Amino acid sequence: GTQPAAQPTAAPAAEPTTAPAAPAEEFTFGMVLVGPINDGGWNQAHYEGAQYVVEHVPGVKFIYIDKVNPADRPNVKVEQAIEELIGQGAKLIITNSAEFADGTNIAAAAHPDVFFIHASGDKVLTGEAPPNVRNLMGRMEYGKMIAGCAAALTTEAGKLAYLGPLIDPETRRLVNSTYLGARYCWETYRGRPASELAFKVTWIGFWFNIPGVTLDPTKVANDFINEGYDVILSGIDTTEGIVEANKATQAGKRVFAVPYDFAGACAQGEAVCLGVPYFNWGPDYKRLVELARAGKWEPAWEWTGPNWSNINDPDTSMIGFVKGPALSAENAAKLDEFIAKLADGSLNLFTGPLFYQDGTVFVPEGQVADDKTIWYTQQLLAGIEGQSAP
Amino acid sequence: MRTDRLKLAANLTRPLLALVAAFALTTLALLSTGVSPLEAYRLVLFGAFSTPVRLSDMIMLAAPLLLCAVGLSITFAGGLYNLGVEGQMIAGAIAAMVPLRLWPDWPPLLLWLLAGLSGAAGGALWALLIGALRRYANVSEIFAGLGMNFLASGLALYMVLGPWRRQTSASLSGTDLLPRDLWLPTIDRLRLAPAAPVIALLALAIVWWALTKTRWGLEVRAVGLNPAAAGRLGVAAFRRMAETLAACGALAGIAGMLQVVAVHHALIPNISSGIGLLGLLVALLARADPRWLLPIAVAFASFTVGSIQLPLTLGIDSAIAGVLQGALVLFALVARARVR
Amino acid sequence: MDQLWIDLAAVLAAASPLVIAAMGETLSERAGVINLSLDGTMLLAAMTGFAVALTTGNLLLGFAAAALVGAAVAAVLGLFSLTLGQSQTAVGFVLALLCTDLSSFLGAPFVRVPGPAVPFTPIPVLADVPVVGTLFFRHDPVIYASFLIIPATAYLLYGTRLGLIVRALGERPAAVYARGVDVTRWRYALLIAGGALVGIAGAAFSLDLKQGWSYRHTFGAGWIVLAIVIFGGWRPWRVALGCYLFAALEIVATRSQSALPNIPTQIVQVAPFVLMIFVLALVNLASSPAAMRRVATLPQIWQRPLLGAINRLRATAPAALGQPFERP
Amino acid sequence: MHIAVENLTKRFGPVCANDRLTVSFAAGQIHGVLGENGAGKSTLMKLLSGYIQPDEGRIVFNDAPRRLRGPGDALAAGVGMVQQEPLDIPAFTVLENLLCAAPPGVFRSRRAAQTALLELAGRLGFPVDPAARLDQLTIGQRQQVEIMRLLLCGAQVLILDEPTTGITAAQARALFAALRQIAAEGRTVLFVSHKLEEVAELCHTVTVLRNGHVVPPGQLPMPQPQEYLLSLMFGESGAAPPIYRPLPAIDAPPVWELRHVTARSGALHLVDLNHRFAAGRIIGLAGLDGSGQQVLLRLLAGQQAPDHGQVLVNGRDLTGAGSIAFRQAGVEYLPADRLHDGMIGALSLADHFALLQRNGLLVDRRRAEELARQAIAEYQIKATPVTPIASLSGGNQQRAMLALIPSTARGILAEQPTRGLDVASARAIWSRLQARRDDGCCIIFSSPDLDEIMEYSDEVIVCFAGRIGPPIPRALLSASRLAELIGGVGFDALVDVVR
Ligand SMILES: Nc1ncnc2c1ncn2[C@@H]1O[C@H](COP(=O)(O)OP(=O)(O)OP(=O)(O)O)[C@@H](O)[C@H]1O
Ligand SMILES: Nc1ncnc2c1ncn2[C@@H]1O[C@H](COP(=O)(O)OP(=O)(O)OP(=O)(O)O)[C@@H](O)[C@H]1O
Ligand SMILES: [Mg+2]
Ligand SMILES: [Mg+2]
Repeated sequence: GTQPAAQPTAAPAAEPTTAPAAPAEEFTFGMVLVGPINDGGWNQAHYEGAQYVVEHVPGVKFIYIDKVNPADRPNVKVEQAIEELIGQGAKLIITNSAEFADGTNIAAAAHPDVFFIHASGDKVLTGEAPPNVRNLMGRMEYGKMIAGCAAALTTEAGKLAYLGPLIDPETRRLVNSTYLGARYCWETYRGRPASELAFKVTWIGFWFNIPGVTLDPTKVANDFINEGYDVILSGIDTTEGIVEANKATQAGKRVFAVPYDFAGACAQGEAVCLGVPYFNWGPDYKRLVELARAGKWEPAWEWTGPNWSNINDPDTSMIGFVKGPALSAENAAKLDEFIAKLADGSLNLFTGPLFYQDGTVFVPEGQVADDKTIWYTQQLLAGIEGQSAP
Repeated sequence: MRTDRLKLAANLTRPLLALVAAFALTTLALLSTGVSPLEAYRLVLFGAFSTPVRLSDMIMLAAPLLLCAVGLSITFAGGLYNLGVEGQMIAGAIAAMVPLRLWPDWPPLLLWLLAGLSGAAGGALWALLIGALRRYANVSEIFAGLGMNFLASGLALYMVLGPWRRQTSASLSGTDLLPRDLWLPTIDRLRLAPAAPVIALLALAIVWWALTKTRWGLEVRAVGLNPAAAGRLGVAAFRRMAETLAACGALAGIAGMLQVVAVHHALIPNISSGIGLLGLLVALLARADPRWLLPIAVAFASFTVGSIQLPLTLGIDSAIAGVLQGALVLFALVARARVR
Repeated sequence: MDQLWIDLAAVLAAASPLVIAAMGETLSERAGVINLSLDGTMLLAAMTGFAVALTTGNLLLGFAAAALVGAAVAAVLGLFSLTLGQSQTAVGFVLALLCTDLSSFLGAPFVRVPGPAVPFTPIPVLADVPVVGTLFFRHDPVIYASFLIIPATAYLLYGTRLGLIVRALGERPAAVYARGVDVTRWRYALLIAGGALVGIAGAAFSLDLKQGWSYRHTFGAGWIVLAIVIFGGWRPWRVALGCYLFAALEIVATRSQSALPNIPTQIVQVAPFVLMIFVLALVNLASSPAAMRRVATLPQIWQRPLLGAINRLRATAPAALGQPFERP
Repeated sequence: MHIAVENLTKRFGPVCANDRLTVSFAAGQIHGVLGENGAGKSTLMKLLSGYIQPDEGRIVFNDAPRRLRGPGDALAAGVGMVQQEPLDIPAFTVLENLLCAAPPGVFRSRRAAQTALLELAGRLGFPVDPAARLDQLTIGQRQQVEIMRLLLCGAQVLILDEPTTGITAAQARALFAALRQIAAEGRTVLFVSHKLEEVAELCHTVTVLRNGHVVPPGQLPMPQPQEYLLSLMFGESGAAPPIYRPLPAIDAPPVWELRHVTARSGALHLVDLNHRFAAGRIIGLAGLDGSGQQVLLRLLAGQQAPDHGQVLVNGRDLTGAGSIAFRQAGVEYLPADRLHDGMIGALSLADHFALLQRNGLLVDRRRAEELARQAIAEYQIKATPVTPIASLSGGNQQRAMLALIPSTARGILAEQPTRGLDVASARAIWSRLQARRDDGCCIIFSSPDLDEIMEYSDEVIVCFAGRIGPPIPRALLSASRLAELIGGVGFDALVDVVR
């Protein structure tokens, strides 16, 4: 029955760790990942975040179970995986998928002495989570705006395609952010009207390909290319978008890609990569591990943004954007200008009037959307082609 | 005397050789990953018995597995390869959801009963469609079954993403959880719903009795061995074939119902989780002999549950359990070839 | 119009592994052996092909390894069914599951690792011919191979003496035995050759069409190929047509999301398989004796074209398909 | 080519099919091989042509001993065999069938093969269309194709196993002419039959087999007195001519009645059948293979519904009711292939009786075993109640099938009831069937063996090319007349007379 913090808790400056005198006992934290740790995307970013903690906090041990999803482990449920980790001595559990909300809460209720971080969830905000659960998410909206801008700066056909995962408020707000960034840069830097920018989303149905259950992202990406889209922005955990763009480019077409989630994702196709918006979970995980170890845990719903003074600082910034080799120097300069505008607050793309696909108002004229409105985005914005509601 | 002993020896050595061959293949696969096979086997073979929770997980897997294998032993007796058992499980799960979602306020006991009935009906209907395709359109039950599996998973996807989707999102992780009081009563902290194994054992007993003692069972076996001759002797061959399919479908449907009310507490796209196909392996290995179904189903379920710890402790993939299961059945087939 | 050609070219490319596998399966079924292990074989071969190509850096070695895996699985099927007399269905099914799990287990280190891929190789001059160039000459070697293998299989079956033996093996092995041919040995040969093609098809997924390796990478392709071979009536060109139809349906499924805003389109992807079975059932229904009798009651002018159409559609299985052969 | 066997022995389990045979066949002649069912004729021929391998003894071609590992070896050495049902590939055309696995170097091209085929066909007087599919041809035509294939592949010795069962009289005449031609060209022909007239007409020598032995040892030159050959084949008793026993007329209502029935099966059309089949009769269906007997039996068993018209059983209209309804109405169908269609090989006789139980949820095992024991005693079946049917011998299987006929049966349809049985078994079966007839059953049977039809039928129905003749009382029929009718000679007149 703890009241959740309605306002996002700002990440406090890293507490000075006064070199703890060899901790009495090793602190084990565990992670349940929805996909494989080497997916070059969302899950790898979490895994690297955990590795960051191991490197920077002495005396901690990290254990994990990955691929916890109905395709890879048909008979394993989240609770079961959490049980295993606790059985191995984990005192803090991180679960990394919105899908894990129910399971995390069930396990947390059964183990009140263990701390839980449910990444990307909002059950603390809605008040449904037990008190030993915290939610953590990054403000990827900014990363997506930058990604959209890079795409709009580069596209020759004026056709951007978004490889969408499943449809929920989070993914809708990320698609919308991408579109807002793309539209702004299309109009501002390319000097073309928004009506000439095509922006299409195809949802595969899950965070990554589950054979037979989701659409196959390889086929969807291929289809984008065949339909003439020349930038593929990825919203899924894995790298099919950039792989296919790279393949098409080798086959004589010019297709660019913006992967997602993981700083190293451009490696799958340097030649076509415009850049990647990524999560840097390490600093936040480090902070929370230390908090848990010190026993100073309290429920919170956190939504951490980039460190605007240097969005790519590995020790402070939750959200970053690495420019890719395929982004021209000229466009890179324009992109830096765009980022600077976001950083100094002179540009807020969630400023009204903004309309949903069906014409209803998302943000009224003259207003700026608050966090809760953004978090619970109802539909895709007008101007985007694709399914809005599931 | 001597020949008897020789025969006995032969009858024992062949299954033993099959066992050795299956473990040899699995060990080879394990060695290629560089882990200690002994450690891996310790986990796979006995991991499911190491804690009460794992034991209960094993039982909750063995129950639907046994139901499917029991159902398949009927269709095997009837001479059919019912590869459609996965789809029948899914159809049963979907059908079981219907009363649970329509009247969540009714007394749970009544709802479970309804869910069981409608699950069984759903599975049976799905299986009968295979019979119809085989009889009227001359599509072999193997491909008809596969087609119906695809169709059933499409239907489950549709329900999860469409009419029964979660309030705010359309995620393939499944529908909203059922209200707590509709979960089949579960032993605290163990995830064990005792009703599930009881239902499975009951089904085993009934089917064993029906196949070996009743006239219906004899007729089914006759149809399975030689449909033309059975028909000549006055057995309604097609009818029996349809009945075996329906019976198998109904049992698979109940297995699907258990997955919903006792395991996942929701409809998920992959609700059958490959249990039906594993059930086929169990039935093949047991040679559809009801006496062997229980031990083999328990063994296979414990391999699967035990193998979950492999990635945790040894960092290798848990699919080795499937390799072991498949290899056992494969080599058992050969051992039989020699005995004949 | 250009969009149409681009889409058709995409269909031709997307179907290439299916075509290769389907020709392999056609060969072994024509010789009377059903290789039901296809789905597992393709997965294991896809994994092996990718792993070998990745570790050696040599694509050809990858394909060779995949072919070897396909041939080996087929040989095991042959050993258990042709030599030891077990049911082809049972052994094939168990092998399908076994190979699937084996591919997941052994392939774990290679999941989503970036690796080598078959390079795009447009054919000079021909690639620039309008339409035809787009359709047929702007692909990679695997896809060219899939084009060539169809006439090659058709020629083998219908244009050569070897083809006569292959077809006879599936129709009446006793007659082949009577002509002094070792039925079992030849069935082995065709089963293994077909298996090797299936293996290559697996590698065509992991090294070309769906580069890389992941859990159940080729989802269901093997089962689909088995259905397509029946759908195609064991005739190479028709089987190939089935593969292309299937690939086209898949593209429709992907595209339909924008067109059908209120339907979860993930379900559309199960449609091609279901449709295949449905069409097969319809064809069989149309050529059933009851339907034929119905046709016979129609006026003459209707009868002839109807019977012609039905005969063209009818898929007659090789008479001895799946049946064991025992020397007298 | 001159071929011989020395001390040739072949055993099938306990049966010694060929027992130390020694015999030789000279080139340029037609050699007859005679013997009753199961005498070992086919076994000897299969040994000679490499289909099976001997347990002992040796085969000598032109004075050189040969080991034949398969039919390929035999053909390479110049020996080819035409099986009773030609071992060809029905889905192939004549030409494809010819080219399939032909020995290397025999045909240089398709065209060469076609030319050679047409040339040979002309020489032998066989009409042939190289592009015709074999499954569209009659058995006789397929046999001709098979003979030509073997000759073109280099056969110097041609073995024919009962070639005249299942072909028309005209085809038989053409065949004989061709065989004479083949022998005249210096080749050896082995002609297996149990029809004395054919051997007398065609052969230069005869070899008689009995119980796996040559009796008397060695070949006999033809001609030989018919009675002598019969006594060699059957022993002393076998030659006794059957005695025809007139039947009292029974005034019972018909078991079956066909009214304006039209049916088709493949290329065969049965048009406007109007028949009544009386109780207390044994009716033989005579006709060449594929003349419509089987369609008629299927119609009467309810396995095939007529396209038009009605089928009545015991006065009840059962048109289209399905075989189970027919069975409940008292119609019993005994298929020729007992293990394939008749009984369930893996189940025992007791299981079969249990299957026949119609009431109760549970199997009454004690009662079933009791019935099985009774049947075993009464029908002299060599088995126990729990022996699997598959391990019984053919004659015992047939007796078991008869024993399973419920006493309520009113009509029995038997397809080749004594197929593959020896004389003693056949007699036993027939005495059972006659007992059933005397109890008031109507028994309709088909058989390729005209002697059997002549011996046991009360009435004979001749089928010719899909036309079903009227029942002819046995007393009005002679063997030669029946043979003519089957070949179509006088068939029209017969039908018209009855109309
Ligand atoms: N493959 C076999 N397996 C077991 N027994 C066999 C086999 N082939 C033949 N026999 C037995 O060998 C004996 C001789 O059979 P064979 O076929 O040579 O007789 P046949 O003279 O050709 O008779 P028919 O006139 O009926 O054709 C018979 O008792 C038969 O049952
Ligand atoms: N199901 C079928 N499909 C195609 N053709 C058929 C079918 N059944 C029979 N035929 C053809 O019809 C003709 C008559 O066959 P059927 O076997 O009924 O005659 P039959 O006189 O009873 O033969 P038998 O002497 O063997 O008893 C044959 O030429 C056969 O090839
Ligand atoms: Mg014979
Ligand atoms: Mg016939």
